[in-house]
Amino acid sequence: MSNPWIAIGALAVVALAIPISMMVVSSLLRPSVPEQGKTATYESGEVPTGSSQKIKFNIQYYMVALLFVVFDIETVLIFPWTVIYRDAVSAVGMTRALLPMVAFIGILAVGLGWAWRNGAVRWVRSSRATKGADTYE
Amino acid sequence: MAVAAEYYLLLSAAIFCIGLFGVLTRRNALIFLMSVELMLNAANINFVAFSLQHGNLTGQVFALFGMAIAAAEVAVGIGIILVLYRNFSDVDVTKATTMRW
Amino acid sequence: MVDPTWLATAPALAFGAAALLLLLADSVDPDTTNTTVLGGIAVAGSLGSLAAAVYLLYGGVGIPTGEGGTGPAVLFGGQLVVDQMALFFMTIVASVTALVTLASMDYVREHAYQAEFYSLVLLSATGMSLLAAANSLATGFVAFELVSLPSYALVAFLKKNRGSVEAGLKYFLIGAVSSSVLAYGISLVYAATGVMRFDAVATAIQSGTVQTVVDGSVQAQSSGASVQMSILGVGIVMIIGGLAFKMAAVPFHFWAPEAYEGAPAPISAFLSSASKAAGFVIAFRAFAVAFPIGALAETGGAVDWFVVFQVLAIATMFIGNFAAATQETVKRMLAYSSVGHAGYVLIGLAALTGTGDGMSLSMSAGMAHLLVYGFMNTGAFLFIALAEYWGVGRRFEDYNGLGKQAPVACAAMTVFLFSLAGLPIGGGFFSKFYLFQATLNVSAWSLAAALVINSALSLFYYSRVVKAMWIEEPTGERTIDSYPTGLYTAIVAAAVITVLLIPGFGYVSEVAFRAVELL
Amino acid sequence: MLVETLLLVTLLGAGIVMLAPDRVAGKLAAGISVIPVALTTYMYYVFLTDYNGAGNALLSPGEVAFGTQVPWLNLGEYTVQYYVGLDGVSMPLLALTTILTTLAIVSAWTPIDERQSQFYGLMLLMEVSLIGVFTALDFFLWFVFWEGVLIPMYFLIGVWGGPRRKYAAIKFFVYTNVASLVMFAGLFALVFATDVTTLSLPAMATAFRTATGLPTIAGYSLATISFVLMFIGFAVKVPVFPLHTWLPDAHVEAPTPVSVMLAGVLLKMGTYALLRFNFTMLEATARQLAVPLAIVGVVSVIYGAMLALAQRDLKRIVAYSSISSMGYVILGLVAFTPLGMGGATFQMVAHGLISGLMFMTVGVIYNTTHTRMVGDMSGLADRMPWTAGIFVAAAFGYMGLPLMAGFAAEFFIFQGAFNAATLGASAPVLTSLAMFGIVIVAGYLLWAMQRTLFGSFTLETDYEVGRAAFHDVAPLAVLLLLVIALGVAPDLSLDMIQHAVAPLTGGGA
Amino acid sequence: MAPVSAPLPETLAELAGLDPNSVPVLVLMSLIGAAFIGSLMLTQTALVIWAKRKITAAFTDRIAINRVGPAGLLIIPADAVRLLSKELIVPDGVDRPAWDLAPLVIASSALLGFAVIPMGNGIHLADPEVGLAYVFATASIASVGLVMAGYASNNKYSFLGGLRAVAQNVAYEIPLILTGASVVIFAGSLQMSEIVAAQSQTLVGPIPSWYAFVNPFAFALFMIANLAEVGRNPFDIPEAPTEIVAGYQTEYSSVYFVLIYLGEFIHIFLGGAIIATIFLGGPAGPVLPGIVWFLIKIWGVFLFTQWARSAVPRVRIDQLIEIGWKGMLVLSLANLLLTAVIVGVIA
Repeated sequence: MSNPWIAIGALAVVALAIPISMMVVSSLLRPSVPEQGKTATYESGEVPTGSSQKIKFNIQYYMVALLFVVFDIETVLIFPWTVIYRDAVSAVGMTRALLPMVAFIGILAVGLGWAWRNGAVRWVRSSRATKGADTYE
Repeated sequence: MAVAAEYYLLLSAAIFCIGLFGVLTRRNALIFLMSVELMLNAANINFVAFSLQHGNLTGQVFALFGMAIAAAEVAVGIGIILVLYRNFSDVDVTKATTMRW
Repeated sequence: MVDPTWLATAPALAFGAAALLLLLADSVDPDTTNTTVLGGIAVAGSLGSLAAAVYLLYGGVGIPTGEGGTGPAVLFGGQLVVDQMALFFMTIVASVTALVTLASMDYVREHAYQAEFYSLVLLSATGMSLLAAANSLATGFVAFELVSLPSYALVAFLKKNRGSVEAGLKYFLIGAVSSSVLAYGISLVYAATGVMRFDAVATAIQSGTVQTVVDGSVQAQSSGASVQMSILGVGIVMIIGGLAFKMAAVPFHFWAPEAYEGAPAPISAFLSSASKAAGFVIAFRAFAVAFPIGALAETGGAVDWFVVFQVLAIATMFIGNFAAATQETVKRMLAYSSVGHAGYVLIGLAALTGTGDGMSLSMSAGMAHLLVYGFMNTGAFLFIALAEYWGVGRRFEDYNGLGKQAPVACAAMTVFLFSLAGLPIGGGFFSKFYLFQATLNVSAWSLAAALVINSALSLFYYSRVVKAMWIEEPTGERTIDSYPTGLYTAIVAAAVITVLLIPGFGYVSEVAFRAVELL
Repeated sequence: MLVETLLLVTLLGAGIVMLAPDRVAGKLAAGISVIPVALTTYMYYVFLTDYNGAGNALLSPGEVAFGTQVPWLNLGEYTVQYYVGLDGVSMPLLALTTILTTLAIVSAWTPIDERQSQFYGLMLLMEVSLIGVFTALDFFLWFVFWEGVLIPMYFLIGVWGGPRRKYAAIKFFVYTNVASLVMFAGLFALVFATDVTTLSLPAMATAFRTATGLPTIAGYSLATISFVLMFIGFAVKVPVFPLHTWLPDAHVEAPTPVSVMLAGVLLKMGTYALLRFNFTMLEATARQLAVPLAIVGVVSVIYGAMLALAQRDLKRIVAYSSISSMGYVILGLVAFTPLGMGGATFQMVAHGLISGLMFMTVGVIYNTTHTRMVGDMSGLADRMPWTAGIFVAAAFGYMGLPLMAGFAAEFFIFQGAFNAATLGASAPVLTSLAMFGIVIVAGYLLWAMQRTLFGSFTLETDYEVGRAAFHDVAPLAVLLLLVIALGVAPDLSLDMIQHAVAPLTGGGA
Repeated sequence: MAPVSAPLPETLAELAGLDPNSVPVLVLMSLIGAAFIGSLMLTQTALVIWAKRKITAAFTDRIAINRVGPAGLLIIPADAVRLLSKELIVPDGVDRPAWDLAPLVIASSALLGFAVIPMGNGIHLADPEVGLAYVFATASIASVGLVMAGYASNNKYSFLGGLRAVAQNVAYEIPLILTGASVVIFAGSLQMSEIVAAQSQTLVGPIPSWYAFVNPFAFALFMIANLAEVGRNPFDIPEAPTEIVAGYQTEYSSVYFVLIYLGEFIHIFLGGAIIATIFLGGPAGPVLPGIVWFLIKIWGVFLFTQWARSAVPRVRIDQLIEIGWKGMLVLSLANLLLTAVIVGVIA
């Protein structure tokens, strides 16, 4: 059969074309009334202070990101196995097809357990947040 | 509609050189890291391309490993860069000169 | 044949199991600092690995069944091969790891992240053991990274210590670059030959046609395409570059002094002994099996790489030793000297004759030197660890008169240093002579001269430490109140083995020789 | 098995002493070091009775006394053995070693007052290596011991030495190590050239002596080049002018017992190695180069004596004069006559005893007066008569008074060298020049003695000078007796020596 | 297995009587098919937005839009015109290229996924062998757009919103993919058509062997993870209106706002489509034509999300992370192994 990626590319073109055309249309329609103060970023009516692009944010976002990188890659390694698993079972028997993956996921689980116990996935809340949160819990 | 292997080779070489250039010129550790990833992925391009060329899966499997290793490398690298930032409050690789370089 | 076959990788498995066990222990009680348990697990794991390696080594794994052995254990369609050479290096790695973990028990006692420390060490050791058995560029690369990644973290382990972090960073940056260079080199070799298993690559080079591996057996590619020698050559050079990093050989040695100086001293010992050995084993195997110099020379086109290695060896020897002679701090001196030793071992690859006895001679000389070096250098660095534990300074003068306060440790250190210098009070003398002989065997006079000159030079800077320890008078007051058991045990053990390697060198050299012959 | 026992016992003793507490270390070491003495005496006796006719260990290895030979290890194509044994040359030197060590240890009780256990431990360790050097018949084994001597010596000088000890120790260490390297290079050039694969001394000897068609480099045969290299290597140990400069420093800085060992035994290692390697393995070359070698020997005789003249320090005097007496040994060796070579070997033993005696005496004097300068003292005789007496005796022994060992040795040497075929016409000249050296030393020693011992008592460094302790004088006495004994009955060792060197000198004593 | 039906471009080529193997023809036909699918999805989405307002109103017992046209249906074009003709306010200090690109990425990434979804009646643009992997990939591009928007618009609320969005997406991506993998174990292929075909038998009696019935546990997991992926209650913290105004889209107005809003709903729709395809047998169903069944299933999933949005309270970020990493991840790993064991036993 023909190469499916042609069609996919076509859809990509369309998927880009639609929003862009909308932008164009809107740029033709919309008025432009430049005015002082309109362009201030929204901070609940206060005068904006500082830039949001330089603020330091919670390190735990990094932790989660690192964890994700690791586990996402593991899924990359799992997928080929899932695809051939059925044939493998019929070819070499269940244990030989399954055990390696069990070991793999087992090691993964050890790592996850370690990260879990060492608080890599525990979201430490600031005291203020905790105070607020207690009322909900 | 197969592309000749030489073009893949050229592509990967180009990417590798870009990465190398970044490694040699950039002083920001994060950009350094990205450049290294670029180099690794250049290798992956070769693997996938030539596994298609040679018609065996070895290369693709290696590409998977390559990705996994690259990810692990990033994880370790980010960690090190974080402690670097804590100690030197900067991610400039040339700033850290407690010892002679 | 070991039954089941995968048991042949027991040395690696022991490491891995111990590492996972440590993680589990840490998961059970995350903020434990119970060094006895954690360190105990680590030491037990390493000793188990050592026992397994030695048992298999003398159980004749890898020796053909015709000669009373049980033949090499081949796993995963030839991706891993456990033979004499692999076991030889597994033995080195295991013994060094045992010493290091034992010594670390005192070094990290106050530390918060002990379990992580030990498991990282053990994981790295796992990688080394696997690397020793890797019979394919793919498994080689993966194991190589498994060695490197934990060691990056280990070097930067002292998070509060700027030196340690900086060392970690530099080690990581250079390591990352060189591993990507290695990966690219591998990709080029694959592009040229279509295979990654060493023997298959060799077949491709000899036959000059692209090969492929069909369930374990090498056969010519159906298309019958021919090997692009130019691509292959570039690939080989890049692989050399990537491996030179782990061997800490010029020109990829820059990280070594930094990393060794900044890292916690047991880790410096670990890296400079075991990690280096790991770097060499893959190089030995790859260049002995995958890129046979004879075939390369015939088919032409590709580099004949042992010239490259000769240049590397000489450059490494001289740069390492001369830099070491100019150092002011002991640790850094040792770091540079270990670069110099990498140069010595490179002779194993530089003094090759195509195949046969010449190859066995030079390579086994390198292997023997690595083993002896494993003990004496580890011991020396562990002594530095002891000094750091005592808060002794880093410069030579700070060691003045140490011999009065800690005679045993200093005696051991003296043994290490003189043995490193090649005086016949330690195995270092024989291994160096063995290398010397290997160079003369191919009448590579330049290598021989470099070896002799550098040995003579090294005696000078090694004896500076000895002089400081025994002869100089103590400057300022230094109080040594505690004598850490673990460190002492490790150091003394290393010293005893170093000395015993004089009478025992015969076994080492014979096993090594046999191992290379069987490749 | 006796040799192994000897080595093991001494090694064990060294370990024990190392661990022993400081105050008992001295006595303990002395006690332990008696065992080797007893063993060697027994071996000596057995040798005299059973093996006296045994030939040279290298040339007729069949008759080696107390031999053991087991394979040790294979370095590539080379097989290294554990191979020890004794012949007429090494037996007396072995005896000398053990005896001198014991006496030196005893004489160390007074001067050594810090880190005793380490000191005596190192002394015994050095004894192990020395025993090994004189018994080993395999090159690697020999080389291990040869280098093994340096390390204890380095520490002994460096730790317990005098004010400039660091300099002296380093100088000694560097000199001797570089020397070994040179020697190593020279020897292995030959080994690779003659592709001998078993590295035992006899095997090498046969290989080198029968080697033909050696490559020539720059017109010189490889044999000559290696000979020169090895000669240089050993000459540093001997020492021979101009490679002697480490010796005076080492002697002056080393504590007395150490300089006893240094002068008494370590210098003999050099001549022993010369005899074994250069003059046995490369006999032909040695014969060709006899005249220049003899000249070197004579020069160091005269030169040593001249330098001795210029000294004020008793120790330096002895040191330099020992340079000159080692010159005699060279002269005797190159003569290649039974008397010459035998005398030379005998001179090793004799000089070992006498110089040890001298150094000990000086040491005793120094311990009480805390000075060694000739000018600083006079008239010691009436304060310490025993010491003085022995000093006089020793000095006479040194200048070769009859009935003393020195006389016998030097007499044989001159007699052997005077009409040595190898030296040809120049033999008489050189010999008489060498004799002239004695006269200088003799005169100078007499003068020095007269200044220090006799006349009215004065002492610059005003210390209370009394009789030396018994355990200081006893070793002196023992040594003196030995010297006299050997002087009266030189055949005690000369006989076996003659038999041992006979194969070199064309048979027949 | 052969695909259930030839892909759309070839069918179109057949209809137009052109050679379906020449590349130019295929390109043309692909464009046509793509345009068709794109417009189909857009209309659906427009309806969905209308429906959303109605449903929410119903849940909160209000009467929603009912003035413009029958049942207020004409509000859709009205809104479109209204929003497109609004002034585009560019706040101070935005990171311009990123700020402009974000809406584009968000809107178009979601559309991309539909390329490989078989919608029955041959409405199936492409059928690559790695369909499932592809669709997961496209579905996760959106989070890039979200973080771009959050970072670029120089507003603390937006920034937090973007970070939360990423944290949430990455936390639930892995359970999502692993659960999908458990389906692959059954189907033994990543090709969408084969996954659909594998569900065509009947399980017991009238119940078809849809994976939702074969492995309801995986289905449940997938639904929950999907909720988080599309950012609907209880996982709508990225734009939690009561906490951080509107999250990453706070500073967007006019057409950009439209695009982001549209993108979200297309994403919801894509999620529904994935679920319908890999768990609900794709277009399979009695009587009605496949495309209708397919849309019905998607709407069903959509209704579920709307119900959740109105009925389930929002979780806090810490709860979100813990549910994701400690609950979902472990469960999905367990589910994977369990599925493997079962398949191994029956195979």
